[in-house]
Formats: sequence, structure tokens, C-alpha cells
Amino acid sequence: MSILTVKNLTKAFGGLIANSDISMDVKKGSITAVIGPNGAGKTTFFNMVTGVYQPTSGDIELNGKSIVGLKPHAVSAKGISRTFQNIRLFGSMTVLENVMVGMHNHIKQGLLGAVLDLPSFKKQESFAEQEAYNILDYIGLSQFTNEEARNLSYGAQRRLEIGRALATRPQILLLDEPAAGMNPKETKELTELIFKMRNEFGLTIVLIEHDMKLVMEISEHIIVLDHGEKIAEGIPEEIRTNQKVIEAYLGKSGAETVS
Amino acid sequence: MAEKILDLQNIDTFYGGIQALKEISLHVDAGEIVTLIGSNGAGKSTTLKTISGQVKPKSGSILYNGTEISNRAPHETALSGIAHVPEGRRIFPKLTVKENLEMGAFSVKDKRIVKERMERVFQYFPRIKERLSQQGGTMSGGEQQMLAIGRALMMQPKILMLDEPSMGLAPIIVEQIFEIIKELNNEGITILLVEQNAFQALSIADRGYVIQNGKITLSGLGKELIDNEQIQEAYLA
Amino acid sequence: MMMKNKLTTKLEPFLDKIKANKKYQATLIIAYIVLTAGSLVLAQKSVIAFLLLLASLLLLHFTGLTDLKKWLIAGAVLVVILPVVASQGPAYQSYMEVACFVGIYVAMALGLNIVVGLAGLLDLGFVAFFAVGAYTYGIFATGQASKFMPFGEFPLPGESFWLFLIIGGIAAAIAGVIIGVPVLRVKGDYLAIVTLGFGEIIRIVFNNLDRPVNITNGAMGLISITPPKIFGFEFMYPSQFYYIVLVILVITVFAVRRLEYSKLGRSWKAVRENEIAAQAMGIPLVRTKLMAFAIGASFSGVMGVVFAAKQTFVDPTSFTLLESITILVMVLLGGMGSVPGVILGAAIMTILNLHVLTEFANWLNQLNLQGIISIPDALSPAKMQRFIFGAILIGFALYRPQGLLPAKNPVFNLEKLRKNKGKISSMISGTSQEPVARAEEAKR
Amino acid sequence: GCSSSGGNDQAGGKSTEPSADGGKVGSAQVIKIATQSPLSGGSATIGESIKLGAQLALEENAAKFKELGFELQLIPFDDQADPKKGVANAQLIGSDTAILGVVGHYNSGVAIPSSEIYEKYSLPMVSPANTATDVTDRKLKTVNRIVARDDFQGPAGAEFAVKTLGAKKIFIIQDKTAYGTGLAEAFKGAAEELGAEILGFEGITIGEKDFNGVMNQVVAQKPDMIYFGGMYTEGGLIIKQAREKGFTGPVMGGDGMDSSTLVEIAGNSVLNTYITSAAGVTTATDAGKQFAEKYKAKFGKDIEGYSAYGYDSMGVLLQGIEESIKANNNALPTREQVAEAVRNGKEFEGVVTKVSFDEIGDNDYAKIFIYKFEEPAYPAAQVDEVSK
Amino acid sequence: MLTEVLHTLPQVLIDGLTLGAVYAVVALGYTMVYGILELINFAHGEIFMTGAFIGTAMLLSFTSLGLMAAMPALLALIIIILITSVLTGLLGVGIERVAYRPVRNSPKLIALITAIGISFVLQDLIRFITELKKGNYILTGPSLFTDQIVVKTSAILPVFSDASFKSSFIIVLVTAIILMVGLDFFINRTKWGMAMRAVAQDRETAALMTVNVNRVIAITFFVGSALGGATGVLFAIQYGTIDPYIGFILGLKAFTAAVLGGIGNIRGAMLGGILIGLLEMFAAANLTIITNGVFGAEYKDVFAFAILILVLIFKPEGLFGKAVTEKV
Ligand SMILES: Nc1ncnc2c1ncn2[C@@H]1O[C@H](COP(=O)(O)OP(=O)(O)OP(=O)(O)O)[C@@H](O)[C@H]1O
Ligand SMILES: Nc1ncnc2c1ncn2[C@@H]1O[C@H](COP(=O)(O)OP(=O)(O)OP(=O)(O)O)[C@@H](O)[C@H]1O
Ligand SMILES: CC(C)C[C@H](N)C(=O)O
Ligand SMILES: [Mg+2]
Ligand SMILES: [Mg+2]
Repeated sequence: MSILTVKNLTKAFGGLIANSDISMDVKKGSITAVIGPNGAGKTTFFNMVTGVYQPTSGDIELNGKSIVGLKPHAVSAKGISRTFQNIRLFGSMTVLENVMVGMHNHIKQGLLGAVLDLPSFKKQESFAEQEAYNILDYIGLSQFTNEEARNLSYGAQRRLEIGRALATRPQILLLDEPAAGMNPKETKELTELIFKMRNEFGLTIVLIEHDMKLVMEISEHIIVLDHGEKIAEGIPEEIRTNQKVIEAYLGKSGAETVS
Repeated sequence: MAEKILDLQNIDTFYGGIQALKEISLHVDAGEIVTLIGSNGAGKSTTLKTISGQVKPKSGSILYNGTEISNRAPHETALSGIAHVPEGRRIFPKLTVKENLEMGAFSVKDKRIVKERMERVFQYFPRIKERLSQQGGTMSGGEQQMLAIGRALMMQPKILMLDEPSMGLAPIIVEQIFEIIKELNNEGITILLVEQNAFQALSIADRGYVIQNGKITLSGLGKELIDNEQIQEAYLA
Repeated sequence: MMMKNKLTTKLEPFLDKIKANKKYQATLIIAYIVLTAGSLVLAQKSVIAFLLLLASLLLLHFTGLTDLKKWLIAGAVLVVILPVVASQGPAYQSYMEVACFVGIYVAMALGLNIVVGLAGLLDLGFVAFFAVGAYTYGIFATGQASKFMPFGEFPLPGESFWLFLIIGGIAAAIAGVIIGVPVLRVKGDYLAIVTLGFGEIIRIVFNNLDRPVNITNGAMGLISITPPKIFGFEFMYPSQFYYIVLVILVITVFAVRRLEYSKLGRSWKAVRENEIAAQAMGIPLVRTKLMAFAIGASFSGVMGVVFAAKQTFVDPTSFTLLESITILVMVLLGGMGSVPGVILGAAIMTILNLHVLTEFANWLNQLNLQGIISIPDALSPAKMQRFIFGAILIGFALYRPQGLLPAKNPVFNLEKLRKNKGKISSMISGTSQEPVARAEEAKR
Repeated sequence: GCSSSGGNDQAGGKSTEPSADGGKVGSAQVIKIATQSPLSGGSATIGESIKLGAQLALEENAAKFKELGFELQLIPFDDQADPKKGVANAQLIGSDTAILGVVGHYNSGVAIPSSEIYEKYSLPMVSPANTATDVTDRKLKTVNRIVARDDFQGPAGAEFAVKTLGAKKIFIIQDKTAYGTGLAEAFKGAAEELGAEILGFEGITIGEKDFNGVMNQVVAQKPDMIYFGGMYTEGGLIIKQAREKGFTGPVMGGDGMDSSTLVEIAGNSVLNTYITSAAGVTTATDAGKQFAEKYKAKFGKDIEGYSAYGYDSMGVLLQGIEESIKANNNALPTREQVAEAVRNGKEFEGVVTKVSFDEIGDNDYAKIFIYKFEEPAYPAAQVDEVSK
Repeated sequence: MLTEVLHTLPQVLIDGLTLGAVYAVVALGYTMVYGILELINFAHGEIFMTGAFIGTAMLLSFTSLGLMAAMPALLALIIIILITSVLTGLLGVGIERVAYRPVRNSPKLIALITAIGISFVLQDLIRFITELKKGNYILTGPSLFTDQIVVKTSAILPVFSDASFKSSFIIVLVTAIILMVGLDFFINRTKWGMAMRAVAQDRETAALMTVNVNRVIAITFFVGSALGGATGVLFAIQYGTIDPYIGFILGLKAFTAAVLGGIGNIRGAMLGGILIGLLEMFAAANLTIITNGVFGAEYKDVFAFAILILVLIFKPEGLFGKAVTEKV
């Protein structure tokens, strides 16, 4: 059953067509990879799904209902969460607070309750703290709970972004180059985390990645973009040997690593 | 034997109270490719920044052709022939591609020389020539990386320091970049390469250092390190 | 050098002891309060003694006492000790006047702190909300309202003041939203200039709204504003207003602190840090920013009402751009986003501006008059206040660029969190769908 | 250092006790008089002259009070021409119980709110310069002034403009301050009553230097005369820019333009400018000349238009205090007593004006003087004098 | 109504252009510094003011030394403008060194405090010096270039009335245009200009390109402050009378102009300045007529600010600014 359906999606920036007539289905609970050369339009695609950009034309449906036109925060509330290619943490807030922000829609607090410090407010707060800590523990960052997010190393920051996204209780998690800047060992740990999240929570995961090892290992379905267009789609084995993909993206040695 | 063109001795570098480099000692011989590998936050970028003067070491010395350069301001270090291609490329987004290149040759007064050097860059990166009047920030990731290296080459450096040039790039581009690095080295430029992509880095490097938590933990010839078990386990997975 | 070393080595164990022992701290702070209070009684009119007594609150902030104890001691100082001690001499009202202004500015600065410090929206027209509050009460507590209101009897009696505290706050909040809606499209320094423009517009309009309908009485201002009254008691002197200010201030501080560590406070900070990511986490941008504008403005509006009642006079000259800038400087100087910092910043700036510099100038003037020293006229200290003030600002900024008491992040109790560690409950209990079911389905 | 609040610390605690460190005067009780005027900012020169005039009067009376057993002290305050500052100072003044009276202010906009505070403390104030109607129209017991009111000054100007100068079409500009607007309104009302047509009533922004926008309106409407309600800084520029635009008719303004700086700014354009002022020429009388000499000898400066008004205000105030001391059997009087005595002061002979306060504190003898700039030099020549 | 507006229009345009030209050049200074440091240099207005005082003081002493009679007035003016520019330029460099550089790596807004501090200090310093020399701080310079030149605009359209201007207007306008064109050339066509832009975008990386960042910033301040000082002289010539507080009011307008044009953009600042000048002048001359007396000239600033706000709401990056949509 498909959870996310994209129909003829097009995005133009002035004269530049960043996404052109893209259609795809993402199966519920699957891990899907979106790959393609730099500038192919992968991040742009994510941006449209999450409401950051409005499509020029086409439709995006979540569980059969269109989410085009929704503001990013509303998309988040519908259950789509994401990480960013260029890390966007709340740098001077603590690691725990970053995750707590992610729980925004799941904390019920009124203005008055907060100002008057009502018991219900306190309860909500301590629930949120504990929950956020549990998430940190899950992604392996609990030792940094009270650190400022900006002081974390690059890899830890990428993980924290995932944790924060998890806190919004998503149905679909979009990861934009989660392994960028990680070495093979760290990439491996990340791969495990992604699998674990999918398996334990039934999350649907869509990821953009240039690390072919990770992509081929993890994804059940791969979509290849080039110059804004979808040039191929299929299971890893198909993509690996697709001549178009090798030419545009993988290159000789890329194809070697992969196979 | 080739002489040490760059020699770091017992470098300690701090960010505020946090010590990022602990007694780092390493050297680069003229004409070598040396690579520095290590996990996130190990201190690779900090090492390069310390060399180029962006952060000042608290103690230790950096000898460049035998001269102490650890107190120099970044622009002075650059003037003396050490080019640093920073992490994340750092193209000037609102300057045109041509202006970005010209910035690389900022210290050169003679316009003819600038022109000559630019032609050389075009030989390595024909793509750049097609995009001269485009704004730097609108280039795709791979193009930006090429521009960043090209910009550094405009300085005609003796040493080229590259900080994770393959990050975020499509495999096909990564392949090209490593080719170019080899080519540059063949032309006589000494290279200090920081990479996550340990396998590829070590396979083109003459020598390599492994840095962990701000300390050098291993060093050796590139080929040796590839076969080293510890490295196999930690970085080559 | 040697001397210093010896001294510090001797002192160190002593200091460590103090640091470790809360009882020591409590005793010391109480001794300090008694000492300064005593010296204020003896040396009435001594600004230094007065300031030292106030400084006890700062010291208190640094002690390791529990919050409750801090509040209790601060309460004792502010409610009882300070007024009683100050009332022993002729400078009583002037001390209380300064104290009132400190309170007024602290509340305003705390309001602006929400906008600038927490939500990261640079506002250069903040005094406009103060003006809205002041005029709201001013217009109805003088005969002015009868000039354009077809019904009702004006001025309203002093009892209405209490209601107007709320009305003024709401009016300012509404003004905040009205200004906010169009303004929020612009960012950063553009926002600064737009808010500045709005601030100026409001001031100029107040200055000119005596024609065609006389609403604000224009440049002439509103005179003889009815003083607050309760159970027949009329508030006339600063020493009486002091308590009104104090109560409002305590509420404000408490509210701000609570808000800061609530969902809304986190949302503000998240928006400040990264708008795009904040939105992606489900935070509605416009609503969150408008809340900051409205809540920040409302503190200012409430204090505007108090200001009008206290001065018994409002006119547009009290609401200039310079005033907005001063409030902003209070926030920056104290430490953006830091409640104790902003309180300190506002207190220092107000006391400096209103009291210390004036007194210093008076003092030098007196010496000049008595021929003890001779200062050229152009250099007369009264005239050099701006210079001194400017120099002090630069000094502060260079000395503490992060602000006097920089903002701190909340520190969560790791032990407790670790002890209660469990599964991620929300993912288990699910929102729209049971994760287990989801997982099942995923495997299929 | 300034370990104590300077200035105010000579006197001991409460005024009933002997002074704590009486210094020179042994056991004499201290009576303090405050002045409030702008000692910094644009009107500092005039503010200073008010203070110095008051100081001179105080020092001349010191011996007399010493005989009564009191030491007089002057406490000058700087109101910075800012209402908020004036009010804050007024609190300070009011709370110092040794202070029995205030001489001030210069700007009505400051005097009005500050006097609300004086009233609370029953502290009498005598104003040497404030002309706005609201100063006394609030009927406060403590507020008095020795100069004329704007609803006297404005009409006096209007009458002169319409009757003597024959102006039928007048363009009015004002600076949107409490003083400027008030005066301009008063002028406007009177001029309209006298049959003149008001072509425009425009506001400008103080501090700015370019008034060509309004001037274009003026020139397009071709008035016989321009009236400006405001201060000399803007007034000078308005005159100059009007002349540059080719306006040759008379320009008229109020006491705010009564300053030598007006001539400096406007230069030759100042010719054919008229000003009404509440201040007369001090040196017109012998007493005035003597005062000017004394002043010069003491402070090394020439008098300003308001020096003598400061002097006379202090004189009236001290007369009130003296009377209330006597009425109180040589004991220190209360502020209420002083306030009452000051208000009741009749037929005081000052150097520039006689003073008798009416029931709201206005001076029965206040006059308006009209001057014309016949050459670009200050002071201008007096062309008329109007009494009530 | 329309005829009345048209009647004065030529004159309003000329007066607006004069004021606008002054705003524009001061706005250039704001925009330059902002463009490089993202710092609202609040003290720029005071540098302008200082320039006005230095210029007037020199004019006065030239006159009293008889130098004015010895050479053509225009030559004297050029000399004075040059000297003033150098002096205020150095002042700007000094301010940067003392008050901005030390806080360059601190939170961005902290520089606002030092800037305000510098403003106060400069205001009082100039006030003090003037007052010491002269007794009060309002300074009026000698009248120069006051010949009225009449433009027969009525010949173009009969509804227009003739307009006139002082010859100083031409000087103001010509200088403003020269300064703008020069600056535009400097920033966009020279190597140092390119370095400035590079420093503006990424200081650290610029340093890696052998650019001495401190020097570039100093040059920026020098040029910006020299412009401010030069404009101060022009202002003093045009309006005759100055005081230490002109910088605050004018600085506010000029900064508004810079924002209107799109801060950081040279041509935008110029256009914004002239636009604000024209708007203000137009409003002061015509608001009463247009609104039938409901709003008078006193609303001119409301009018100007309202237009600014409207523009920014529909074009949040200013007229010439490039939309900086953050790449997500
Ligand atoms: N806001 C924008 N305005 C204009 N052009 C844009 C914008 N965002 C993206 N683009 C352009 O759209 C194209 C696709 O960009 P996108 O970021 O989606 O690429 P990508 O596939 O994510 O590449 P990479 O792998 O390098 O991240 C690029 O040419 C980019 O320059
Ligand atoms: N500006 C800074 N302020 C404080 N700490 C920093 C700063 N930059 C780096 N660090 C810390 O210094 C350490 C070394 O960082 P560095 O950037 O050199 O690592 P790296 O090896 O380059 O890692 P990566 O692969 O993530 O780029 C890390 O712990 C990092 O958190
Ligand atoms: C401002 C001065 C000209 C004094 C004026 N008469 C007033 O009452 O304000
Ligand atoms: Mg991308
Ligand atoms: Mg790095």
C-alpha cells in the first residue's frame, strides 16, 4: 500500500526546471532512496514534500489526501518529518531541548497554564523531558543531553537531527544525505539505526544519499533523478546496472564499489 | 631524501576550553600526497585550520620550509604559498565564477599572470570555463568543489590542503576529483588531503596519518595503512 | 604579583568553603544586607549605600540558595527593608522614584527580551507599546475622552486604574499584533527598520491627533491624569507607586520565566535559531512570532498605564526613538534572552541615567558653585552626561560582549532522566496508528 | 569620589533639626531653593541665565535671611528641556523637605507636568518664562509666573500684525511642541477674529533643517505674512528659506525666537522680522542697567533676556518666604504657608517687572513687548509694548 | 487640487532632489558598512555631522584668514571637501578599530551598543568643542553659492510655476552623482571592491585568499566615512546652519533610505535616498491639499515611513535588493 503518492510534480525556479514531471509511489514501511547527480533536484523534491517550496504543478498525496499548499508546520503535523542536507539544528539550545522542540505538536500547554505553573503544565513538561531523553538514548546521544547542539561533532549533529525528526512522531521520515561527512564505520552505525527505526516503529523512510554502499545496502526501492527528471526507478540490482545511471551518476568506479 | 616542506611539532589547539588537538606532530615532504583520516570530530579540519592560521595553536610549532609560521595571520600564510580549500567549499556565493577565481589570485598584481593561471585552471576544469559569468552560489555541489580547487590553484600554491573534497558529491564527480588531485601532484604540487573516504584517499596517498580524538594514533605509507587491520575495521568497514 | 599570589592562596580555601556551604552563603548575604541597610539609615542620601543595598539582589542571584529562599530574601529586601530603610530620611521619595522607574523599565525590557532575545526579532520601535498603554489610561483618566466620546463621564475615577492595567496590556498586545501582521514578512535588519518606522508613526500620530478630532491632545499632552485609588486610598507618591510597580514586576518576572521554559518559549528560541527547521518541527511561524510581539508588548502596555498614572502627565516626547533604543540597549547589555541579565541591564541603565549621572552632575555643579573646582561652562558635567553615558556603554560592551549575565540553557536533571529511562512512549502508543501494526505492515 | 549624593548633603536630616554640618554658619537652619531650567541641550544658555539670575537674587538676600536665623542655599537642577527629566527632578525636589520653593522652568512643556508634582508636595513654584495657558489654567495653588500668557502674547501679536502691519492673509507654521502649538493656536484665533484670513496652519519637525516643503506651500499661497510658533533654531531657518524662495513680507514669531542665535542663523534674511516676547529689554531702565552690571561683575557674562526674570522670580519667592517666616514667629514655615504667602505677594518691585499674582498665579503686571529686526543684529528694536 | 499640486511640482522636485541627494550619499555610507559587516553603523550619522562641523569650521577660518577672497569659492570648497573627507575617513577607521573590531566576533547586536555609545560620545564632543569656541553649539557658516537660478518650467507646461534653486544645489547634486558613480565603480570594478564583496560574504575564506581582512574593513570604513564627511560639508553649504544633533535625524532617514533601496546595494541606496527626499518634500508641500486639511505637513514622516513599510511588505528585500531565499 502506498503512503506517499507523487503525481507529475514540477518545480521551476524562474527559467530553471528543478523538478520536471516526477511521479512516484512510496510504499508504507519501505526504505526508498532518491539518488542523482549534484543539482539533479533531489533536495528540491524533499522541499516540496515538506511544504518548504510550493510545486509549480503536480500533486503530492499522503494516504490519498493532497498535502499541496500546506505550510511546513502543517505538513509536519500530518506526519512527515525530515532532516536537512546542511544541518539546521537549534545551535545554542541544548541537545535535549532540540528534541523537545520536535515534540511541539504533542505537548498540550496553554499560555495560562504555563504562566500560572499549573500542575498539568508541569506534568506535560516532565513528560516531554523524559520522552526527549528516551529518544536521545535511542539514537545514542544521551551523554550529550545538556550540551549545546552546536558543540556536537558533525556526525552527532546529523544523528540529533534524526532524533529531533523522530520526536514529531512521523509516519514518513525524509533524510537528506544523512551519511555525508561520515566515515565508513559511522555510516555503518547509521545504516543500522535507520533499519532499526523502520523495523521498530514501522516508519516509512525516504533518503537522499551519495554513498552508494549505504544506498544499495539499505534501500528497497531507488529513484534516480537527473536534471530534474526521473531517469530510472527500481530495486538496487536494476539501478546498479542501468547504463543511463552509470553514465550520469555512478561512473566507472562508482559502479565498481557498488557491485 | 625530499625535505620536509611542512613540519608540525607537538601542536595543541583549543576552542575556548575544549582541547581539539593534543600534541599533534606530522610532516609533509615536498611533492608528496599526505592524507589525514579520522572519524567525525577527530580534529582533521582543526589541523588544517591551525596550519593556515585560522586558529592559533596554544603551543607547539609549525615549520614551513624551516620557518616558524604558527603566529601568522591566515592571509600571510596564504601569501607564503599554502592554499587551503576549506570544508564545505566556501565559494563566495554572490561573486561570479570568474570573480571567485580572481579572488584566488588576489595577491597577483599582473593581470597577464592572472589570465595565464586562469587558463591553466580551465585545462583542469573545462566545466568552469563554460560558467564564468554565473554566480558562484548557484553552481551545483560538484561544480562548486571544482571551483574551490580551481580558486586555490590560482594562488599557484606550493602546498594545497584539501578538506573533504568528496563530501556530498556524486560518485562520478568524486572519481574525477581524485583524478585531478593526482594530476596536480604530478605537476609538483604538494598535497595534504583530509578525507572521510579513507579507502580512496589512502590509495592515492604516499603517506597517511590517522587522527583520533585530537591525537595522531597511526601513521605510515598509504598502502600499508590500507592493509592495516585496525584501519580496516575502523574506517574501511 | 607575589602579594597577590599569597593573598589568593590564603583566600582560596576560604572561598571554596563559601562556595560549598549554602549556610555560609545565606549568613553572608544576610550580613551584607544588614550592613548596607544600616549604612543607608546612617548615611541617608548616600547613593552608594542605596546602590549597595540594591546590589544585594545581584549577590543573591549568585548564591547557591534554593529558588524559594532567594525569592524570600529578595522579597524581604524589596518589600520591607528597602522602603523602610530609605524612608528614614529626606531622600525617601527620590529613591522610590528611581525604584519605580527601575521597575517600569525592567518590565519593558523583559517584554522586549521576549521579542528580541527569545524570538530573535529585532524591534526598534518598542516604546510604541508603552505609549499605547500610557495613552489608553491617559485619555480616559482625564477629561480628554469627553472631547470625542459621545457618552460617558470623564475623567474616570481612580478606581478604574486597576481595570486599565488589563485594558492597557490588551491594547498594547493588539497593537503588537496589528504591527506584527504586516511586519513579519520582513526579516532581520529590515524588520528593525520597519518596526522603527511603526514606532515613529505611532509617536507622530499621537503628536498630531488633536486634529481633525482631538483624541490625544497632540503636542500639549494629557495633564492631570487621575491617580489610582483603591478603597478610598489614593496613590500619589513614588513610595506608594513603588508597591504597584513591584507587584506587577513580580508577576512579570514570574510569567516570563515560566514562559521561557515552556513549549512556547522553546518555540521562540527555535524560531530564532532556525526558522526553517522550526517550521519543520511543526511550529507555526506567524503565530509564534505574533505571540512574541503581543506578549512582549503587553508588559510594556501595562507599565505604560502605571507610567501615565504616576507622572499624571503623558505627552509624545516620552516615546521617542531614543527611548526604544535605550530599552534595546538594556536587553543587549544585560544579555539577550537572559532574564536576570535583562533585569540587571535595565536596572543599571535606569539608575545610571536617572540617578547616578544626575547626582554626579549636581555634585560637581555644587563644587563648581562653591568655587572648589572650576570647570569650563561647555564641559559642565550636566552637559557631558551623554558623553559619559556613551563612554560607559562602550566600556560595558567591550568588557562583556556577551552581556552582563549571559543567557544560560536549562540544565536537566540527568540522574532523574536516566533513572526513568524507558521506551519512546509516543512511538509505542502511537498517534494515528499503532507502530507495532505499522511495523507488521512494513514487513509484509 | 562621590560617596554621597553631592549638592544636597550639606543639610542634615529633617528641617526641624539643626543642620548637621552647618559648616560656615554654625546653627542656622537651612532653607533651600531649587531652580529647574535646561542647563544642557539647545536652550542651555537661557536656562543657565535663569539659574544665574536666581542665584544672584539669592545671594543678595542671604544676609537678610541670616539675620532671621536661616541659611539660604541654591540647588540648581537641569531639566534638559525634557518633561520626563523635569518630573523626575521634581520628585527629588519635592522629597527634600529643606527645599521651600522652585524657580523654573523655561519650557512650558516641562513646567506643566513638573508642577503637578510640586502641587502634591505643596511646593511653590515661580516661573520666569513659561507662557503656555495651561501652566496656570489648571488653578494649582503652588504655580505662579511673572510673565505673560500665550493667550495674551498671541493676540497681542495678531493685533499688531493685522492692525499695524496690515496683514490680511497669514500663513501659520508651528513646531508641534506644547509651546509652539499653543502660541500658534492663540495667534490664529485672535487673527481670525480680527478678520485676517489664515491660509495654512502647518506643522514642522523640530531638529530638521529643511523646511522647503512647507515653504513651497507658503509661496504658492502668497500670504502677506508668515507667523511661526516655535523656537529660534527652526525659526531662523524658516525665515532664511522663506526669503530664498522669494518671500519678502514680514515674518512674525513669539518669545521662542527671542535669541541672538536667530540672527546668526538667518543673517540678512532676518530683516523685516517681528517678534513678540514676554521679556522686556532689561537695560531699558536704570535698575536694569545696574542689574546687568552686577551680573557681569559676578559671573563674567552678559545678561540674557531671561536673566532678570530669573532674578525677579527668585525675588518674589524669597519675599514670600520672608513673610511667612515672620508670620510664623521667626520659625521655619511650612511649604503650605510659603505657597500661600507667595501667591498673596502683591506689588513686588523687580528689576524688569512689577509682580502681583492673581488668584490663579498670573502676574497682573505682565506685558508683551514687540520687537522688529531693522538690521541683522540682536537685540531687535522695540516697536510696541502691550499691557493687559 | 491637481492644478495646485502641479503648480508647485517643479519646485518640489528640485527641493526633494536636494534633500534626497544628501540622504542618498549618507545612505551609501550605511549601505557599504552594512554590506560588509552586517552592522548598522549607527555612528555614521554622527560622522556626517562631524564632517559638517569640520567643513563649516574650515569655511569660517578660511573666511577669517582671507583665503576665501584669494581663490575661487569652488576651489576652496573642493579643498575643504577633500580635507574633511580624509579627516572623517580617518575618524571612521579609528571608530572601527576602537569600537567595532573588538566585538566583531561577539553577538552581532552587541556592536549596536558600541555604535550608539560612539554616537553619544561624538555628539557631545562636537558640542563641547563648538560650545567652548563659540558659547553655543549651533553653528552657522558663511553664505556661499546662494545665487538663485530660475528655471522657466512654466514654459514646459502652463500649470507649472517657475522653479528656482540656489547654485549650491548644483554642487550638491553633481557631487552626489560623482560620489555614487565613483563608488559604484570602485566596488564593482576594482580589485579592492571585489575584495570588499568577498569579505562581506565570507570573511574567513577571503583571508585564505590572501586578503587582509582587517585592512579591507578599514578601507571600507574609510571610504564610507569619507563619503559621510563630504556629505556633511555639502549639507552645511546647502542649509547653512548645523548642530551636533543633525546626524541622528538625518542618519535615521538615510538609513531608512538604504533599507528602502535594499541594504547593501549601492544603487539602491542612491535611489532610496532620492525617493525618500522626494516623498518627504512632496508630502510636506501637498498633504494638506490632497487630504483637504485633514493631514498636514506634520504627517510627512508618517507618509514616508508608511511607503517604506508598504514597499518592504511587498518586496521584503527592498527595491534593488536581491531576494535572499535561503537555500534549504
Ligand atoms: N531556492 C532556489 N532558487 C533557485 N534555484 C534553486 C533553489 N533551490 C534549488 N535550486 C536549483 O535547483 C537545482 C536542484 O537543486 P537541489 O538542491 O534540489 O539539488 P540536489 O539534487 O539536492 O543536489 P545535491 O546532491 O548537490 O544536494 C539546482 O540547480 C539548484 O541550483
Ligand atoms: N568553532 C568551534 N568551537 C568549539 N569547538 C569546535 C569548533 N570547531 C570544532 N570544534 C570541536 O573540535 C573538535 C575537532 O573538530 P574538527 O572540525 O577539527 O573535526 P573533524 O575531524 O574535521 O571532523 P569532521 O569529520 O566532522 O569534519 C570537535 O570535537 C569539535 O566539536
Ligand atoms: C520655550 C520658551 C520660548 C519659553 C516659552 N515661553 C514656554 O513657555 O515654553
Ligand atoms: Mg541536495
Ligand atoms: Mg572537518
